[in-house]
Amino acid sequence: MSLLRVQKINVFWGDLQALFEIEMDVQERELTTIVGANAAGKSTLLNTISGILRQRSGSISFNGQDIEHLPPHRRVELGIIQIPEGRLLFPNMSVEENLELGAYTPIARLKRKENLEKVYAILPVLRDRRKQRAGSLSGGEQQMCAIGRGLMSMPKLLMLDEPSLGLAPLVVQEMFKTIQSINQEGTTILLVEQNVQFALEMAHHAFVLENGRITLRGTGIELLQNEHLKKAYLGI
Amino acid sequence: MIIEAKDVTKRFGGLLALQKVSFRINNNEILGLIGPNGAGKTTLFNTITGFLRPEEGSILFEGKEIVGKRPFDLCHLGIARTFQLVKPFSNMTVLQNAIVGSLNRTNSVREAKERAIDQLHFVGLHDKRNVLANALTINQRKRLEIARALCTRPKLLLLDEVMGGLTPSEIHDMLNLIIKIRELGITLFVIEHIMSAIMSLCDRIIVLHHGQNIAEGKPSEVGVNPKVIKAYLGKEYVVTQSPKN
Amino acid sequence: MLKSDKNIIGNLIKMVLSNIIKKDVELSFSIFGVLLLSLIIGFIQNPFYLDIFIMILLWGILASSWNIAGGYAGMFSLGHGAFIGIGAYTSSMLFIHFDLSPWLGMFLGAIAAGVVASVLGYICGRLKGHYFALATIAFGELAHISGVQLKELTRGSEGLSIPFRPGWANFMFSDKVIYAYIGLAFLAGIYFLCLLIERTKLGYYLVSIREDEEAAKSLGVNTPLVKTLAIGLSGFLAAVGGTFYAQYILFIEPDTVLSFVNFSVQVALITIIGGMGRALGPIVGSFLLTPLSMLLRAYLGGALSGLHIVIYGFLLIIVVLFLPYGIVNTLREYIHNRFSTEG
Amino acid sequence: MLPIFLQLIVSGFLLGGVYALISIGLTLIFGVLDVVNFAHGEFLMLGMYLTFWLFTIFHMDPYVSLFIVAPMLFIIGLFVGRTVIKPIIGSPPSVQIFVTVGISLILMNGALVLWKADFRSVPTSYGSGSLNLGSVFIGYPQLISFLGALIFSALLFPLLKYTYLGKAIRATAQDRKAAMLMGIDIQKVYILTFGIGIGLVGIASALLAPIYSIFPSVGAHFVLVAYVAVVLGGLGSIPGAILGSLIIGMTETFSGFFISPGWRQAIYYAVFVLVLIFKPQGLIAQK
Repeated sequence: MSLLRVQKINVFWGDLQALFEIEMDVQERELTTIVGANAAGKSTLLNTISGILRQRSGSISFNGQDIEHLPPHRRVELGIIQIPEGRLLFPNMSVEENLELGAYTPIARLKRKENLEKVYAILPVLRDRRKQRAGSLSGGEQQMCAIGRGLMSMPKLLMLDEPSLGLAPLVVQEMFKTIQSINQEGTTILLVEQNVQFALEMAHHAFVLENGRITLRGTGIELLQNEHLKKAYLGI
Repeated sequence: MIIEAKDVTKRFGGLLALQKVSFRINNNEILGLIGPNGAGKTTLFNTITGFLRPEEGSILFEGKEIVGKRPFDLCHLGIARTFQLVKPFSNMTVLQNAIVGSLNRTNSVREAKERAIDQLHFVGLHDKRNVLANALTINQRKRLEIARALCTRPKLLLLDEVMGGLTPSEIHDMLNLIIKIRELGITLFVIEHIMSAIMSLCDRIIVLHHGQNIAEGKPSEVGVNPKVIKAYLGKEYVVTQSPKN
Repeated sequence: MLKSDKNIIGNLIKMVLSNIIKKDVELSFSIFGVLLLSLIIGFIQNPFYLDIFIMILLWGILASSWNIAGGYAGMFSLGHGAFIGIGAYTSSMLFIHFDLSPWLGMFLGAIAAGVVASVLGYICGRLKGHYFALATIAFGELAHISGVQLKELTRGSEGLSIPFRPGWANFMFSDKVIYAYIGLAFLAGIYFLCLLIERTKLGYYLVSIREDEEAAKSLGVNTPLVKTLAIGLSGFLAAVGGTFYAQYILFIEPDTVLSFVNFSVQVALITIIGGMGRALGPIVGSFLLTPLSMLLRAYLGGALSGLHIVIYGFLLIIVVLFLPYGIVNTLREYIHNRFSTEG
Repeated sequence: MLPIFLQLIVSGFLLGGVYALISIGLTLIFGVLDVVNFAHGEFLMLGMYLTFWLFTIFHMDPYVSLFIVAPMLFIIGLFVGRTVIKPIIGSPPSVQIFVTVGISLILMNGALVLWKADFRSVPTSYGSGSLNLGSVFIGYPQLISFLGALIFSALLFPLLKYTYLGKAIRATAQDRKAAMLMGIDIQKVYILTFGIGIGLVGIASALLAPIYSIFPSVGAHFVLVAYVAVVLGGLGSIPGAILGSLIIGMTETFSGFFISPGWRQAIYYAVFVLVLIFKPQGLIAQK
């Protein structure tokens, strides 16, 4: 069954409509990806699911429960975790403090110690850096820290917004491997990515967002072979 | 050639936002500027228009060095711009917004008003002239930005994503508007994300990636440039897709 | 011949008047308003009401001066007491020590305040929002301390009494009505100056800076220069009001004219409640608030002194939260909407 | 000369310690809510009056009443935070300035209406006593207020560092969106932070009551000092606020001695304007 169901969402920035009648399902245990050019509305969609932006109409349900009126922190408690674009670490806190803040919700607090060890096992670089100020990490390490912080929240749905942004190609590959293995461990993932090739290869299902509308949907492989996709990106 | 930039470098703390960017724009040309998020496009606009001062490099406008000049000085010289996130004077009417631009070339409000009305006709906002700017739709706001900039009588106009957030038919109209602006003899430098639009519009395109100018040329050339495809779609896309083309 | 001449003149006046009314409602109403107010002055017999009327005009002048920087250009000064004080002290000290006519003293004080304000505006002009307000508070306090400490000049917190030697040359009068007419003349002068500003390049530039400084810069507005001009003019006019205050009350001390709460905050408050960025705003604000405070003070006496400011405080919060554009702008908008929907 | 120097340093230090308590609250509120609280000093005034009345009516020692005054101001802070401050978070500076100035006018003149302009004082038995260390004199109330300030600001650090509330406060200050994504209810954090900031002022007010006269506009002086300190240290920085306060304390005693007592405030206002102009991010910029 679908873990997340978005139905006929319309979102506005002031007077400007950013999302039009978005319909989307994310299946449990799958890796779903949303691709699309800059300013297509991908981040807006994730922020709406997180509750940071409010839809003007439409509904969102998670695990069968309507969540569109819950404030962001209640959604986090339900397990909807977003790793935002630009990572948004707490720059003046140590890596470990950042990770601990990931375990802010009551349930995550109980398993904080245990999860911290798990995160360090998956992302050993964080253990080496745990006393370091998050702001002083390299871009790749910051992204790992953000992923680790997300895992500390014990996500049922982990949403990643442009995790490859500003990273060197080798780091990008490593990071995608990490994301894939998190998914294989059983966490449902919703990935927003500009790096279309990687994202589609990994994805079970994918959506293409253009100008606030979903224009294509299908399995990752199907979309990878779609000529329209290239046109959407390069206008050729 | 109206403007020529050489080795423009801009740092923010440790981050190199622009690395030795060089380019030139010919008279009455439409030059496109594209690149993925965070490539430094708006930073480049800000350095050309005097909002940021580059650490290194020179920018010649009609043969004169303009690095170090302030935005309003540059506006007097004939460089105007729009902003990616539009900046209307919200509590002024559309006409008053445009008058502020016209006053760049005159001290008389009456004269300024005449020019403002002409430019509002030109962009199709004349009907809205007595409405407060904060009551406009996004499409109208983008047009107001353009009208206001045209009121200053620019020789070079920099457009920062004037098509972002518009519907396809609005984009079509906007493309026509930009072509009409060029017919007035104005040179245009355009940042745009909507590829199909920019490809059909521009005479030439330059591509920024991580603050570097990675490609330059006709739209048809840039579109098939492996470096550009890689910058946009990721490394392996080229490998698997390009043999088919 | 004579008759037809009269007719011609009469017709001319009619033509001009009808033209004004047709073309420029705001200006004709304003002229009408000034005439009406000058008529009203003649009818006020009760000295207490006359006093209220004069204070309304005074606060109208002071608030209008604040409006030029704070209202049009969005430079929220909380140190205008300093400019008012420079005006009041300059003219008074020159009169006391050098027997210089306060009319001339007023002019010199205004120049001094204008220069000081311009310098302040130039160096603090790039501070935004809170920081600009904080800098002007500190500047106002500096002025207050100087007023207290420079005892040889200002007699410190004892205050300065201005010897009462009535006469036009000395800008003091036994008959309060004259103060009322002079106050009205000053207020009308500032008001028409503001109307003029609104209709000329300067006004457009000031408002554009308030609305979006970056956009203004990109459209050729020399923002540092325009901001310096705005606060300079604002300080100049505030000092004129300061002299008027000194000549009317004949006593000044740092805790009044140089004070934060009494002057710096109140001039801002009157303008905000009346409506910022409109020539009429501060005047409407003063007509509402000044009588309120004076009547409260008169009827409650010293028993509840400060109550009027408590009420000001509540009004300020309510207006800022619910009528952020002030009374005049809200009414204008309402009238505009009604007219445009019906016609 | 040396003993005088020593005396001035010690006095400046003690004074700075108390200013620090006021400044910390101010900078905390700014750092988290991004609101400059122009009414901060009036809460101090309110606390001082509370201390005064507890002393006058119940003969309660100011250092005992601290444990009543501080929680009461915390609650007042929560109330004001919820009703007036919350709606202006994220509003333009003009709105924030004039709403908090409005609160300040109401409190200051409300006190004037209720309690008159008379100078009140809390005459404790130890009020004029002092500790003599060689040639250096330290007044008991000054010493106690300094120690009190030290203890309570020292308590604040572990609170912010180790408790979940403290972490939520710091997280919200550093990145609001990220804080929301961690599951932090930032609206609650805003109100609690405002309460804590005002509660700190409550502590300061009880500590200051034995030293200073109490009158309706007493807050204006202290809050301006606090602003100077906070801007010196960089708006939003707690260590900065403490350091700034100590600098201001020293400046005040030294300029009071070497220039004239009347001009000593002028010195730090001048410093303030200069810092605002040339280093608006503060001398020690870090959140």
